[in-house]
Amino acid sequence: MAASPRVFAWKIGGDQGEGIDSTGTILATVLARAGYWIYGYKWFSSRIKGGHTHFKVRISDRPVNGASSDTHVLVALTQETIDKNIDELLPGGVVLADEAFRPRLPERTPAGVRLVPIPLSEIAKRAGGALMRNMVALGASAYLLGLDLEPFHEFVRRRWGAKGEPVVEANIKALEEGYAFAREHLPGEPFRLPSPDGRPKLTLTGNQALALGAVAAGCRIMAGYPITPATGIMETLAGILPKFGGAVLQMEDELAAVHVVAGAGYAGARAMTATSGPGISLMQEGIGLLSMTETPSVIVDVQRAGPSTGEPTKVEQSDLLALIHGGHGEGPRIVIVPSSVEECFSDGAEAFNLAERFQCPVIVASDLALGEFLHTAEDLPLEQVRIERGALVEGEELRQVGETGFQRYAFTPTGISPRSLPGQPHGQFLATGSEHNVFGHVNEEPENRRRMMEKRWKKLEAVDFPAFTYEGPERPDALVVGLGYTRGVIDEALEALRAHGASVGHLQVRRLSPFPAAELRRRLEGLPFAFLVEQNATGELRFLLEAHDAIPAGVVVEEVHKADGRPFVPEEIARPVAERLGLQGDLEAWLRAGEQLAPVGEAVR
Amino acid sequence: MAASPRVFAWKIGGDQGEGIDSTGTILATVLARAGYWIYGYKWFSSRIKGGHTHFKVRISDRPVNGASSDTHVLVALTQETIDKNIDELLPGGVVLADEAFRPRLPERTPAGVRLVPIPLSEIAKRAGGALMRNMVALGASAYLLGLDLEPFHEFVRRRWGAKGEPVVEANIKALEEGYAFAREHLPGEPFRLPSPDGRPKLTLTGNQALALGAVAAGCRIMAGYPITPATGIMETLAGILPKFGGAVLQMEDELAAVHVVAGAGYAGARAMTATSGPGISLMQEGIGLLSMTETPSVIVDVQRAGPSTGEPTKVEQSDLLALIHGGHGEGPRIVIVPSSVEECFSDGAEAFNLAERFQCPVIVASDLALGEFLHTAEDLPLEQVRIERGALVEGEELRQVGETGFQRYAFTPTGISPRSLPGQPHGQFLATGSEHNVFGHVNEEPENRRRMMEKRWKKLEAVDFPAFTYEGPERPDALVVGLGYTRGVIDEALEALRAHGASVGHLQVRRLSPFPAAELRRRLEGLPFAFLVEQNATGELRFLLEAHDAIPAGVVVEEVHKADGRPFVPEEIARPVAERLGLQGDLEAWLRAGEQLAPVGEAVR
Amino acid sequence: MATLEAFKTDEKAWWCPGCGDFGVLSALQKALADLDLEPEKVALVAGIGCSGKIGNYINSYNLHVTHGRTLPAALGVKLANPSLTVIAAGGDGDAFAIGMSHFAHAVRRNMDVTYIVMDNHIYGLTKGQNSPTSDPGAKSKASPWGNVEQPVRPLSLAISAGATFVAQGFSGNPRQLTRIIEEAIRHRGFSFVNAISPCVTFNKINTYDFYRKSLVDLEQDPEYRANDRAWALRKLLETGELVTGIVYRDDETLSLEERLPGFLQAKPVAQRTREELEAEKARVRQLIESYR
Amino acid sequence: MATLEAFKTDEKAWWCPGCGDFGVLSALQKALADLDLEPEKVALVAGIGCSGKIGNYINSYNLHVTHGRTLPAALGVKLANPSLTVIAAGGDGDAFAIGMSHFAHAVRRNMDVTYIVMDNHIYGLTKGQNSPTSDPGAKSKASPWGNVEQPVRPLSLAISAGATFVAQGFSGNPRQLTRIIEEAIRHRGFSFVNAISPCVTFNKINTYDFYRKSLVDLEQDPEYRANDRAWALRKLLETGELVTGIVYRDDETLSLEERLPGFLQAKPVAQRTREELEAEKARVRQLIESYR
Ligand SMILES: Cc1ncc(C[n+]2csc(CCOP(=O)(O)OP(=O)(O)O)c2C)c(N)n1
Ligand SMILES: Cc1ncc(C[n+]2csc(CCOP(=O)(O)OP(=O)(O)O)c2C)c(N)n1
Ligand code: SF4
Ligand code: SF4
Ligand SMILES: [Mg+2]
Ligand SMILES: [Mg+2]
Repeated sequence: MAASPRVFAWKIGGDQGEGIDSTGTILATVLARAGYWIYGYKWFSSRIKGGHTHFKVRISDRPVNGASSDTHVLVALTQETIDKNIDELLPGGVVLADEAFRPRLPERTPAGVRLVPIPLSEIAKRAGGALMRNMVALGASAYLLGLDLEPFHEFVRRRWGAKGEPVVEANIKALEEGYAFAREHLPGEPFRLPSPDGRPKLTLTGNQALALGAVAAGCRIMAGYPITPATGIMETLAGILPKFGGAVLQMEDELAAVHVVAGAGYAGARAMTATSGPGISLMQEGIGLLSMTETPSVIVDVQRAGPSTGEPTKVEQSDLLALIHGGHGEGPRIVIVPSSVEECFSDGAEAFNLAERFQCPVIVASDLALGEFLHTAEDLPLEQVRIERGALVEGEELRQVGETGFQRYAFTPTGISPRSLPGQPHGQFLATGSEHNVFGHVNEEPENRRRMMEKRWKKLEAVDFPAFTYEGPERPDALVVGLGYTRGVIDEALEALRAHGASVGHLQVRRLSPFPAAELRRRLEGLPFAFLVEQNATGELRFLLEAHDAIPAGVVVEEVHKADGRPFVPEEIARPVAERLGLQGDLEAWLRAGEQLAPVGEAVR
Repeated sequence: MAASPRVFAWKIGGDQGEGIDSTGTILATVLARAGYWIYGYKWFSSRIKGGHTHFKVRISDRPVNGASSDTHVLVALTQETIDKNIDELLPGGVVLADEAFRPRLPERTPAGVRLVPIPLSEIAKRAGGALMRNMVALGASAYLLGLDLEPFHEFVRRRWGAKGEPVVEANIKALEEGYAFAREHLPGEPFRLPSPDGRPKLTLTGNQALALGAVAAGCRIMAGYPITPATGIMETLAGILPKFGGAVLQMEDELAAVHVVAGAGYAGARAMTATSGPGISLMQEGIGLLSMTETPSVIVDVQRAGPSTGEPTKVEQSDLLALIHGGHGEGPRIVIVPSSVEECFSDGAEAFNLAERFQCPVIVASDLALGEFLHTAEDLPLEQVRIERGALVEGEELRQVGETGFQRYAFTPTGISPRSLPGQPHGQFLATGSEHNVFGHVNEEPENRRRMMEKRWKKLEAVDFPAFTYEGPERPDALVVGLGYTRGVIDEALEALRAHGASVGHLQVRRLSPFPAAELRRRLEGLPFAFLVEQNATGELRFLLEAHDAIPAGVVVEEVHKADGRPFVPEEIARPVAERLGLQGDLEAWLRAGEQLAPVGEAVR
Repeated sequence: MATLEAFKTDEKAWWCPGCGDFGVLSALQKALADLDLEPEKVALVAGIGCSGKIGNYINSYNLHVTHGRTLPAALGVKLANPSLTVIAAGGDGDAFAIGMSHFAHAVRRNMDVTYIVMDNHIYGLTKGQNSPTSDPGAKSKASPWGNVEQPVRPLSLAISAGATFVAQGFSGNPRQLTRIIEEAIRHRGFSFVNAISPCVTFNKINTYDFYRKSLVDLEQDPEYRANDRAWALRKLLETGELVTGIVYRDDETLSLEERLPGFLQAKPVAQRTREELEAEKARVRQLIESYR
Repeated sequence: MATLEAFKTDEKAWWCPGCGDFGVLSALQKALADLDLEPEKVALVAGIGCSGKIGNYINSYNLHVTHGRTLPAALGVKLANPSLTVIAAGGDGDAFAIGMSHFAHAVRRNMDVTYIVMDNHIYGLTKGQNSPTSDPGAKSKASPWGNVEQPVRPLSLAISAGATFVAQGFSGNPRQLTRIIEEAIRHRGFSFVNAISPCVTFNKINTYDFYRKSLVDLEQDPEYRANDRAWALRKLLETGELVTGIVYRDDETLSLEERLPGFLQAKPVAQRTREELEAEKARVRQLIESYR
């Protein structure tokens, strides 16, 4: 029996539209129910059928939240899958390939990797049709990973039960035949996965978590327009909100969507929209209106690779400046950045509190990796969700205002003014995108203008959303700074570095606007070295840090940024930091060792 | 006879829609034809009729290009005009007011200011109707300013000749009666304007100049959508382009407008659009497409006060960050900033060369003060306009390409690739907003992506458009830094400072993207003090300077920025700089002295 | 019981003397009073333009949005609180140029919002450029050789797009306009009122006089039946849409809100208190568990 | 003389096997060849969607724009160089959701561009949400309780908006579709071809089978006359637009380019060389002097 690697990586690859995605999801879900931590990562492109795609499930007995460049088991449904992914295979690894396409390993195949052809298509046909191929592969994988089939059967029953017994049976048959074939024909013993804690985990994407957070916070109106990789939020909410007496509207475009939010927010609903880059560009004018009318509103940007249509299915963090500064003129916005599935949930909830407390648009800057990839979580922090509705004015107060008119935009020490909602007697006011006075009446007197601009910006000073999270020693030799999905990757990189004796800290930026310059400066003060990790071409986080003078003199800042569409993997971070710190020891070996099947070649005899 | 002030300021005020604007324009035009330099500045609001408006004409024998807070003669058509503008009157100044509304001076009227009621409405009725009131006022003003009437008559004939003799005669009669009344009833001698050089000047707005520059550079397609204060560009071109076999299209919105430019630019036309803030927000997605497809294109933003609808008729420079960084993802754009009417012309032309040479969108960041206010110019630099069409590929080269396909996006050392135009045989290619390879085919391979992003950004490195203009000693004690319309105001401020012995330099930023960090840094290096002047609330130029690390250590930077809708006046700049430099002497007095009517009270006996 | 006065404000209207928009404003105020609505239960969403200032002069909840986006915003208001009477208003440019798409989609969506377009066949606020309803050949500074485009025909367009209430009134006939607006507000679903509202400053073609001479009251036609789509379309074609009255109405089709599953049965989302939302939170536990 | 081959490329189309878009692509290629056009004289502007990929597979000048903006971009191409044959193509979402306004305006502008909408009643590329042409009640992940909106009727809408050429073809009938596209390209002015192009992956309602059973060829109707607007509108209403053929055409109305003053008489602006533009520069002196 093979030793258990720290994180086990199973990958399936084939043509798009052939169920690669859902096969990976099934494995991930079954494992998570068994108590494993998993991370499901897919590589796909903007087409529905054809073209190579692959889905990797990383499996561990502790949290794993990032991509890697290693694979232990590759299930190949096409030769292209082998050719494109073989370099990832670790010694001792196995390529499980459909015999039907006469698979072969290329010359550059890493040593110790075995090809195991298996008649997937043939078995599938016997079990109930060509469509069952993936289930056969799953059955074989189950054997190879030393898993029981029963949880898979249970999954099949839950998922396809409604489609009738024959469907369920065909799937189960496919699983069993795959398993049986593998047991009979595969040499040696199966791999051994690390043992899980047995507590079933949640398996979900950041988009799903964010949608759930919004529901928890009382969001009842969602207006959207489909766009990869944000559609999942709309689709999740579409299944939920009607049950809460709310509604999801698929609008004609993003211009419409953001204005539905403006109307609903004005009228007192907790309302949101979700989009990706191109949609954000279209919403810039509407977001300005939200700033100017001080309308609580939530906009989610699940970032993808730009500019323009760019690479709709590839990960990038390149909307940061546009989210803060993209509108004409100067309107305050709050921008927060989740960096885990749990934070997608809590930010999806907290955004609504911020929006109502500070009466402005709140943007949640998520990204494709968070939004679309599969994560596990012990739980989502539902109990911590509080609902704070801000300075809503009471009926009694309004009655006192009476005839003189309600000062919706009253000047106050915090800049936050009392807010009435349509329907409340005596609370009538004009909310306008034009400059206005305390009553909301259009007013362009220079002094009024000056005070109103000041008032709107003043509000942001009190924003108490955490600037960042920090984990590590008080005075590390190196501080790694990331944002968004990179948290999990940085965590793994730092684990490697720490194993080699490095004193490293991990700072994940959580708020971009108002930019927490002072807090960051304080945290950086006195440190010798900071290393920025961001997925874009121009270094937007670096730009913001510089512009806000958040880097104290003396702190050497290096950075790794890239915009090639591939998510970061731990070694891209660990390696340069190790070099900078002059780390002793074989980091390279460590990075892979933990995931290696030792002793090589024993796994599959 | 009164002494001649350095700059003489005449102002007319009344209700909107009563011809205030055109009355000021007539005076300015007549004076400019006589060889004066003038600056015509208006205060107005987003309504067609009613509400106070005023128009000031500053008159000098040398260039004057900014607003001021002084007035010598105020023509008041309403009491509100007096109440709102009286503080501006200089000792010796005159308020010429229509008797009809029983004008009175408020208590706070500066000493030495005289009210001269004159029966404007009554005389007008006699001359041909109430509409003639402004002409009567002009006639009276002509007398008061010591001007001949003949040039006014000539103007009337040119402007209204086509409307028939009766119209011309009524206007001339009104002018004459106003003049005669003033001569008879005004006490004392008229003022004396500085003597002009006699060379007729051009009188035009920055919008008009920019449109002319575009025509000179071969722009033949303009697609727009009306918006204050950019409409003037479309309207000017609408009168011109059809005569050049071109066309102006008023589109259904700004989304459409920018995409017409995309199509036309792709097909080889020099095409442009012009808008203001809200339109820029709507165009962000389209601009990204232009960056990604490397399509030459010109977009003008005549900035106004934002955010949202903001103050459509008020000056502001608050789109800077949005113009550079407002799109989702990272697409290269060139952003240049004219700061005079001559530069509006030359930038309006040069933008097209930059667009074709660097194959990207070029944004001209103008502003309301440049775009809408009246300027004079000796000439516009037509002869310096060169047409450079960049890397257009020749038919012969394409023939050689033949069947293998044309590499529209070939990798080159400069990042600039050869460009074919529809219609050219063998030049067919796909221009797409999706990531693509050298042929334009959609391609998401990480390595291709990396190189393409690099290539697109690489191009900007060679942009040779001037970073800034500088005027002053090599090592001044203070450097004043502005951009856009503030040039003229800073000039006046520096004149005052220099008159008091200060060594000051004037740097006007001309390019925002690619940001000329190195050039600016070099210019600032070693200087003790820089003073930034920008019209916005958050200090966007400062932000850019910091972000790009363009401020060398040791340079103390102060700034004045405001967003109250009023253009800067010289003392707002001169005063803080003088203070900082510890200037001796009475700057205050000087600032006003040059414009004072000395000796006080003599002007109008 | 709100009186007409209750819908008025002290603010002096910024329109040019004689502007058609005055008539639309007072017809709307009168209609709201006639319908016995309370100012606080009325939400008016206005666009950008001279017309868009209507919200400045009426005592109700007013939201003044970006150019062209009144309808999505009005939809948002309505969804948040279906107990409100929601009116959208704006100019012909706002509606049929930059807002054209939202107009077409609002029509097919059929949310219960009344849309009043103040149609002066011109861009007033930006000083007289042609609008999508301007006559062919009309000259303006932006088209000195005359308009080269065919005008949008809003009434036929709305009917073809599936509208359930289409009417046209004239600011010069306030009594009729008031009645039309009342009917429009009463209509359950999307109601579109094109209010001809002459721009006395920039439009020298489509004047009060022109309309007084050319408008015909469709409802006086002996063949008139409000729910005859084909007849309406034919009449509109014949008259070049120079008609007034309720051109078409369909009182059968359900409104959007009625079609949204469970929506009208629930308490309006905007009226749910913090406590109620906290209570609803509990139901999220189940949703979360479904991912396990 | 270009052959059909001349319009093909090596690139393998990325559509699902059986996708209706294959048929539209080949009909278009065939039409271009039949019309004897040269690849370099054809400019195709495509939108975003599965359909929008059509430009990737045809040998012509191709511009692939943002979602919904094909028509303004095509207008730009045409203005730059009226000697080109300009085609715009995209999906039903591209055309009738985000692009709806441009569609309505292109129709009334009547520029000489052919617009092919590849209508599958669904958002294909984003994986199967309802589109504006989806059937009422149709379920999707984004509307699990079924579509609550009435569908856009593109053909009637276009005719009501003043279109001069409106046709519908079916990807399952390539011969007819080819002929329609040829006629559309020949038409001087804006021509709109709604090409029914089933999505075999996500749309289980509007399938080939469904259309084979329900489409009727309008041109076979004994009463058919291509230029009878009222008849066409009535027929469309009766059939729920389940027709094929050239529904309406008007060959009298001038195209936009013909109406633009002096435009077609001049050399196409995109063809003017640097030297020619330099020469035209001289005329600007006069313009400048007019400000003196
Ligand atoms: C995005 C955007 N583009 C342009 C404008 C400028 N603008 C203000 S009002 C208006 C059109 C006014 O016409 P209409 O809607 O008919 O209203 P009217 O003034 O005639 O009542 C325009 C184009 C704007 N405010 N926002
Ligand atoms: C501004 C913007 N919003 C959303 C999207 C995402 N998107 C891509 S294709 C598409 C719709 C596709 O539907 P359709 O136009 O009918 O084309 P089909 O795929 O069905 O051919 C959408 C919404 C986008 N690319 N840009
Ligand atoms: S410009 Fe025209 S539309 Fe605007 S207020 Fe004046 S009359 Fe009315
Ligand atoms: S998803 Fe539908 S529209 Fe897209 S390629 Fe496949 S069949 Fe065609
Ligand atoms: Mg109008
Ligand atoms: Mg579609």
